[in-house]
Amino acid sequence: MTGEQLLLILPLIIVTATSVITMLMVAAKRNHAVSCFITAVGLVLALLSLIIVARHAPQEVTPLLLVDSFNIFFTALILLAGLAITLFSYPYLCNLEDHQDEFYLLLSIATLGALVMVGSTHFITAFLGMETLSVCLYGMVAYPLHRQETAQYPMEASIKYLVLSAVSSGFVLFGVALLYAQIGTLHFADISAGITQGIANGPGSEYFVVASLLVITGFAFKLSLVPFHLWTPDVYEGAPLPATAFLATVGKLAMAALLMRFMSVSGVLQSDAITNVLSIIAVFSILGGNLLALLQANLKRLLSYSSIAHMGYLLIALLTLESATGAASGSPGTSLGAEAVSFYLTAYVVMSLGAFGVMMVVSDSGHERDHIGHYQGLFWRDPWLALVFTAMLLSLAGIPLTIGFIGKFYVFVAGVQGAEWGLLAAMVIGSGIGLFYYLRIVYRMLTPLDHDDPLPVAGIRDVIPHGILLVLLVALIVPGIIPGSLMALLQSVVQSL
Amino acid sequence: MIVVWLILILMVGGALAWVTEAMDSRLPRLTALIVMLFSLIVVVMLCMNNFPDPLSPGGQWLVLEKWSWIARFGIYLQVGIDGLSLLMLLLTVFLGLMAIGAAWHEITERPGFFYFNLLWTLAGVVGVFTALDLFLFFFFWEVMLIPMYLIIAIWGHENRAYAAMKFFVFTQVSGLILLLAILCLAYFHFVQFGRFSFDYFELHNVVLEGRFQMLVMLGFFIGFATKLPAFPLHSWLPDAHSQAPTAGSVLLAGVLLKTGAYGLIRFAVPLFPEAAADFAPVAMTIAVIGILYCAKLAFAQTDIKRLIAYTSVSHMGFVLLGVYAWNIYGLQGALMTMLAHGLTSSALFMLAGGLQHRFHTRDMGQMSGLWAKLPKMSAMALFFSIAALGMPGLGNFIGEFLSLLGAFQANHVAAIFAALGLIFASVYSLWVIQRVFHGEFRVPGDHGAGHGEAHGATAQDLSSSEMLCYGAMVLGLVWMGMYPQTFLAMSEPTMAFLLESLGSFVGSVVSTAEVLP
Amino acid sequence: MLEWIGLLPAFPLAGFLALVLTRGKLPRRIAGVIGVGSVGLSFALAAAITVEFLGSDALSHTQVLWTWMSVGNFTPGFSFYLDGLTVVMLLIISGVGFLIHLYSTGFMADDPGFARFFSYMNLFVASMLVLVLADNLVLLYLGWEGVGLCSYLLIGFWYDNPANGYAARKAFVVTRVGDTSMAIGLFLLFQQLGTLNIQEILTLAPQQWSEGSGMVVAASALLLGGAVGKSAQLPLQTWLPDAMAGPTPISALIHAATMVTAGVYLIARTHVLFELAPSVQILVAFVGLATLLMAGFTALTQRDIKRILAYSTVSQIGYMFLALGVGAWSAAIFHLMTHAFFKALLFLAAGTVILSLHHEHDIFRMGGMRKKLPVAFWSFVIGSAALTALPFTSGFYSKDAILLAALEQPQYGTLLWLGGVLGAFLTAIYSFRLVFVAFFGDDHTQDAHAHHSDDHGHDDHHHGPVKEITGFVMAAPLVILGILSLVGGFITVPVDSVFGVHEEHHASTLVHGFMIAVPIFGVLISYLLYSGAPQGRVLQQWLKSMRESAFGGGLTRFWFSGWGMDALYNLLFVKPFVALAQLNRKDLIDQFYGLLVELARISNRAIVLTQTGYLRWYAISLIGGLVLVIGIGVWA
Amino acid sequence: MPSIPYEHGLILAAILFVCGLIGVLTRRNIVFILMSLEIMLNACGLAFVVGSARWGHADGQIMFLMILTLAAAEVAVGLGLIIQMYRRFHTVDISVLSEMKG
Repeated sequence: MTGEQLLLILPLIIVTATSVITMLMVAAKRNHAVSCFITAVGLVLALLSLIIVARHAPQEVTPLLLVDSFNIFFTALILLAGLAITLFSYPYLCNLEDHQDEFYLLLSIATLGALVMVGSTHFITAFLGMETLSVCLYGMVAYPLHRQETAQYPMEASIKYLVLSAVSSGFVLFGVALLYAQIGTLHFADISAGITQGIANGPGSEYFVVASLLVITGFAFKLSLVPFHLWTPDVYEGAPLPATAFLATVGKLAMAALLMRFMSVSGVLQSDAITNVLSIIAVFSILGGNLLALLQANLKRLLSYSSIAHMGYLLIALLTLESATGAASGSPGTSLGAEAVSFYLTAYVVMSLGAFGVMMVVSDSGHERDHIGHYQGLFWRDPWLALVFTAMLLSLAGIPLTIGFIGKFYVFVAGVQGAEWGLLAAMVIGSGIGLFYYLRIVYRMLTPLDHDDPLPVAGIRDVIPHGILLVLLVALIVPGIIPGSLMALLQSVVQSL
Repeated sequence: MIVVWLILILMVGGALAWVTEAMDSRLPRLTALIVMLFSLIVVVMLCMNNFPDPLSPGGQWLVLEKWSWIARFGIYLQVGIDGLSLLMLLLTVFLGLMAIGAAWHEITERPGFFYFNLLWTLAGVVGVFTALDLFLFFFFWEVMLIPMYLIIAIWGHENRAYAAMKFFVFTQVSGLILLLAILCLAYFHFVQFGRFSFDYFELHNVVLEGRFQMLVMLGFFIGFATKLPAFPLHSWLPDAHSQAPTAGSVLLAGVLLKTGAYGLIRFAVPLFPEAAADFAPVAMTIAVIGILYCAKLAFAQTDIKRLIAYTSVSHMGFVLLGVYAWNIYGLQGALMTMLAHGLTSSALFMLAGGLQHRFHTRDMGQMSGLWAKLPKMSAMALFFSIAALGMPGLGNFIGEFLSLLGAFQANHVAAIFAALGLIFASVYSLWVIQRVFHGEFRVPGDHGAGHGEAHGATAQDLSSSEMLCYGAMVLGLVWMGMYPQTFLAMSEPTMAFLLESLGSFVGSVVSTAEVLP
Repeated sequence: MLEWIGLLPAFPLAGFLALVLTRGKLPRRIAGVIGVGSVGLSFALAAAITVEFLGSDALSHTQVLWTWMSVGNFTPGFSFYLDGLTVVMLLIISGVGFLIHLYSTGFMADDPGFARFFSYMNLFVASMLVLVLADNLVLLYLGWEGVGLCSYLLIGFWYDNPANGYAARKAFVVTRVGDTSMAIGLFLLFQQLGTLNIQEILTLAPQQWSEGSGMVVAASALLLGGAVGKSAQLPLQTWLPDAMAGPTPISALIHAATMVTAGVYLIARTHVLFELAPSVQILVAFVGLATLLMAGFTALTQRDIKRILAYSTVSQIGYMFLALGVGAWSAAIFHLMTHAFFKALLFLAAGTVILSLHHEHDIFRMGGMRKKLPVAFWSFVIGSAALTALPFTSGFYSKDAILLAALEQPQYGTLLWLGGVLGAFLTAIYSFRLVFVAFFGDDHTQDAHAHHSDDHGHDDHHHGPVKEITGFVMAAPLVILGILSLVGGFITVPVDSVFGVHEEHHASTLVHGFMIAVPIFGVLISYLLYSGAPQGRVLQQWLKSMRESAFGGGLTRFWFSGWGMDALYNLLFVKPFVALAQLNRKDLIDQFYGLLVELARISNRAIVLTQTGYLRWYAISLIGGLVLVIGIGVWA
Repeated sequence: MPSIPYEHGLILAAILFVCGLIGVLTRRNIVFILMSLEIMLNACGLAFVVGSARWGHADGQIMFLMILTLAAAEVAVGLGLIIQMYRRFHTVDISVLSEMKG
């Protein structure tokens, strides 16, 4: 590990340092504001360090980690998301009698796990990152709330998440073990040679197909795709809002990035069996996710179902990866699939952060406003928040002028290129159904409220959360109207895949 | 730059209207009025210096600008105005003014936000009529949707949530199908020419083979037919109209329906000549069914706005008929029907809105014999119903006659059945006059059949501002009826370009050249 | 002077606009002056133009005002065409129109909608003039629909009575059926000949089509459909009797003199097409014959004074169609002119009778009026005489010409002639039945007040002695029309140049004698039957017994209801349409989309059940999902 | 001693893995569920060790060490949650945890 390689993993070091300092600070003297400040500063420093890292760019730091433009972009995205959630959770946790500092500790370690996942090209680091993220999430999900009737929700959600997540980790491990037993290496790149050779030659291929499916099932669980989605609504609803936000954005983002790298490098998409399975999963995710959300009144559950649908859309783009690497790289058409995935991921993170952000600003640990009734007449009570929330919802529904539309457009183009007509038809139907429940919320915000339901004072006045909402709104509208620059950035990011 | 200026004026105007609401509740409608008058002047100036003499049509493209937007996919901010889109702009701006006139007294709570939505819808529509880049076209196609949804959802009547949702979902899903079709076209341009492109002119030379071209064309057709609305996809219109506020109905009927027809003429048929040729008989059958079925439905309605909505579907059936006849008569007929129908249906909706504003009900069963108490309104209602049934000397007749003439050349049977629509049109139009304006005077609310003074006395006749709007529309219709050449000359070059770009392939057109000795 | 043709329709149009824009605020006198004056001016101009046109040896004159449309090679212009036929029609329309306008200033004196009435009348005259002057079929169609609109407005003029509104709508819809068939004819003509200019059609048609070819038969049949609709011939004649719901002057102007003859004018104008399609021409003749007989029999049984005249109009137009059918074009136009005179006279006289008897319509509730209503009585006598074509009256010369021409028709000559004579006999009976019942015999006005006046509200029931309400404005038109009905026979219609053939009929004196005898014999029968004279008692008993008998009663009811045509149409078209409309009030397609939404809602409820909340169930789904995935992966 | 063919090792690991799975499904007591999770993870560890034995590199064994540490971490957090659950519900039966549904 030369000095230069150390420089490359600077963000990881800084984030680890922040978590250690937070621990020491907590041990010395608990202060909510200070721990939040330290975490925020640490994340910002990590972000800045990316500039240094970017200069040395594509270089492999030990066979386990690869620091390339793909890694840098997603690291930046994760750090930004983490930063936003940290700043949102400060007003949220303000009036919690219990210890607040541990939350930031868990958050920084979870971010660390995510960073490791994004950079990994080897199963050991991938697995390490996944488990660090999961274990920290168990903690964050279980973070105690003090509202009487829902006090036991976080604990219930966390236990469910723990057991199921452990089972899915077991699947991944066993799959990898089977692959390792047959191919002898755990490195993504080398595995691709083994898999393509294994899948290709007739009889023996079932073994490889089963092993790969085991791994993919584990990943599908984390991305809450249909047959494995049952945990998502309960965990989203049970967990406190910052934890849900973190799970929805960073949790999904890191997992998707890892899946993308694994798929494009390992060439697992060559086999028709796996692409068929993934197509079926995608169709069911889109239809299932949208249908589940249709009449849902609890916004957190509704957003969880909609995230299932969005992961379904993402899967469509993922399926076109294979056709990307197949053709000669360099011409604009080839890297379309990868671009579509990364653009859609960025859009999804921005939209989810925005939606959860508004909910966090409006509620606090004592009283969570997650029922649709709480948002009635929001347009006339607080136009700014209503505008942001409507923009986020319309973007989730895929209406133009928003990044969501361009994301959906990208997936459409990828789908057309991969000629997946069935999936595109499902996407059109899914979006059609999706309109119902997004618009129901917007309409509910438009109908004036007869009795007065004052919004919490604490959260509103703080400038920071509103500042972040403004940033998110700009991040939603500007790429929606002028997506050129973001597209160019992603094109360079994806080249290195 | 004129197009960009027009769209910017409308958008900034909208924002201004919303802001000035805080100062004084009467300011928003004034700003909206000024903005609309200014844009009307701009469009009229554009008409004047491009078409000085109606008899000698000039070159086709008046304005053609192109700026790069999303280089990755070869998407450009390409806008252009030619005769057809200029006429549509004229109609849009004129009806925008009428909508403001209609909303003058009706919209009282949150006027600022209302005029914001109104002007942004118009901006979206202006964009639709001028965009020549298919992605930009789709972009504006969706942009005009959200403010319209808000107008129906916030200021609508009792069942507005359902109607607004239905309107939004119908248009959005068909829009997605349209997007899919556009993308197929763009992708095949990439396959055949090496780079993505959404440019209207470049996409002309994309060659799709038989069955696939039909599918992509169907995608376009469904997208535009939902907005037209054509027969099977029309069921959102009556709900949207009966629940929308008057100004919303004026915009919806007068302008938004035309975007569907404009899309058909500009994109759906020229881009897929062979597929359109095979599809023409089916489209004309749909048009005929639309005309007759919706005329029958109109006759059965008691809600006045639903009745007018069904009549709009029936009239737009003529447009579809004219477009898919695909000869000069059919196209010009479709254009004239669009213009005339815009005025007629907006006026009828304003009248229906006026009645609802005065008697708080849309049910025709409860009111009759209004001629005695409201002579001016009844006279106007009579005039516009007669225009609606296609009385020669007014705009609708020219449109319907030319469409049928063109349709007859292409497909005899369809034209004959469509001509039956003329009879049904007279049946339901006069039935409305009979039901509401003739017979003894009875007003909703008073239960005795006699001369209910309770409600009737308070209902005052048309105010001067309303008379101004109706008067303008009467003049417009008479002008279109008596001297349509001004409008036909404007659209002549566009239609000629569209026709010779793929020849009038449809039907057995007896080219009259060799008949004459 | 010829270049001022454009002003002809402009004057009444200006009158219409003036009256509409002032919205009835003008005092009655000024409104009357404008209304009548505008038609008077156009009459004067028409007269001047006629003098100049007949003076100059020019055959025709075309005056282009502006290009209406120019789309491809469909370029109809707003342009007028003047020739012999147009001149005749011009004079009839503006002349008779002026007289009727004058009369109606008196008739409508106390009506609140005075200005509105005259605005509609002026619009009517303007559209009729445009119809007649049009040089291309599209402009003709404009006039055609314009008059249809005005007839709707005027029939439903007293709008507060829904029955009038229904009659007006019925008239408009039935004529609209005819108009649609005519429109389809226009499309066919344009598609085949590439132009709709009448003169070009007349020159192109013979070159393009051989005699009796499919296209020309179709085109002429469609035009015939339009003519039948507008001129209330079989099968579209049910609307004219109900159109009597409007004020009487409009019955005179629209439903006697001008509008109903538009169909005749159209066929006359496009006579070349009909000559090229002999089968259709014969059809025209037989339509005419059937209508004149059917209307004749129906008129026999009518009680309402205006309905009798309405059915007589239908019958007389049947004669004109008969003339057109046998190719006697100028005879048809001649009869059209004379008919305009005496039928307008009869209707106006009927108007005076109705007004004087406080809106009494039933002739059997009148009787003995010849002393009390002298002007009306003498007008009726002259009118009926002309109607039954008694010798030396105008009707005699015109109907005589038609019957002679019908006789010379090669195939069906005799049949047509016999039908025509029978018709003349029927005409004689019913027209003088009206005169004898209404003006002779004893006075029934004071009988029990069972009389149903279906007229508009204000029928003041003062029973003072009957005093004829007729000032100068009402009497003068009657006198002039009376003179014209008598002298009209000697006016020669300058249409030979238009139709190119000068018909000369010469038949044996026996035939002439027979044709003169038939009407006189009819009048005699009518006198015996209806005037209550003692000599006719035998016949009156026979008639009374006939009416009571089952067969006779049924026959009279059948004839009274216009041969059951109204009921038939109601059954065939109106009822099914209304039933069909009510059947599917909630749009079927709408329900289909509702179904889709319901489907989504049900599937939502079903899927949400999988979210049971139990950890074990989630673990089962996880492992079950894995097994499923591997199953698909390995086997599928 | 003759080397055991690695397929047998894998089959053993598979059997162990399936036992763990069944344990998770059937058990009502949360503690036993955690134990079966342990069994599953150890089964994967076994498979890795068999793999490394076959190929002769140390990757498998290092992976096994990783799995051990991870399992420990999970169990620690799991037990913490179980204590809190017991303090609230005075039972360790997982059917208590089913408030959130629909």
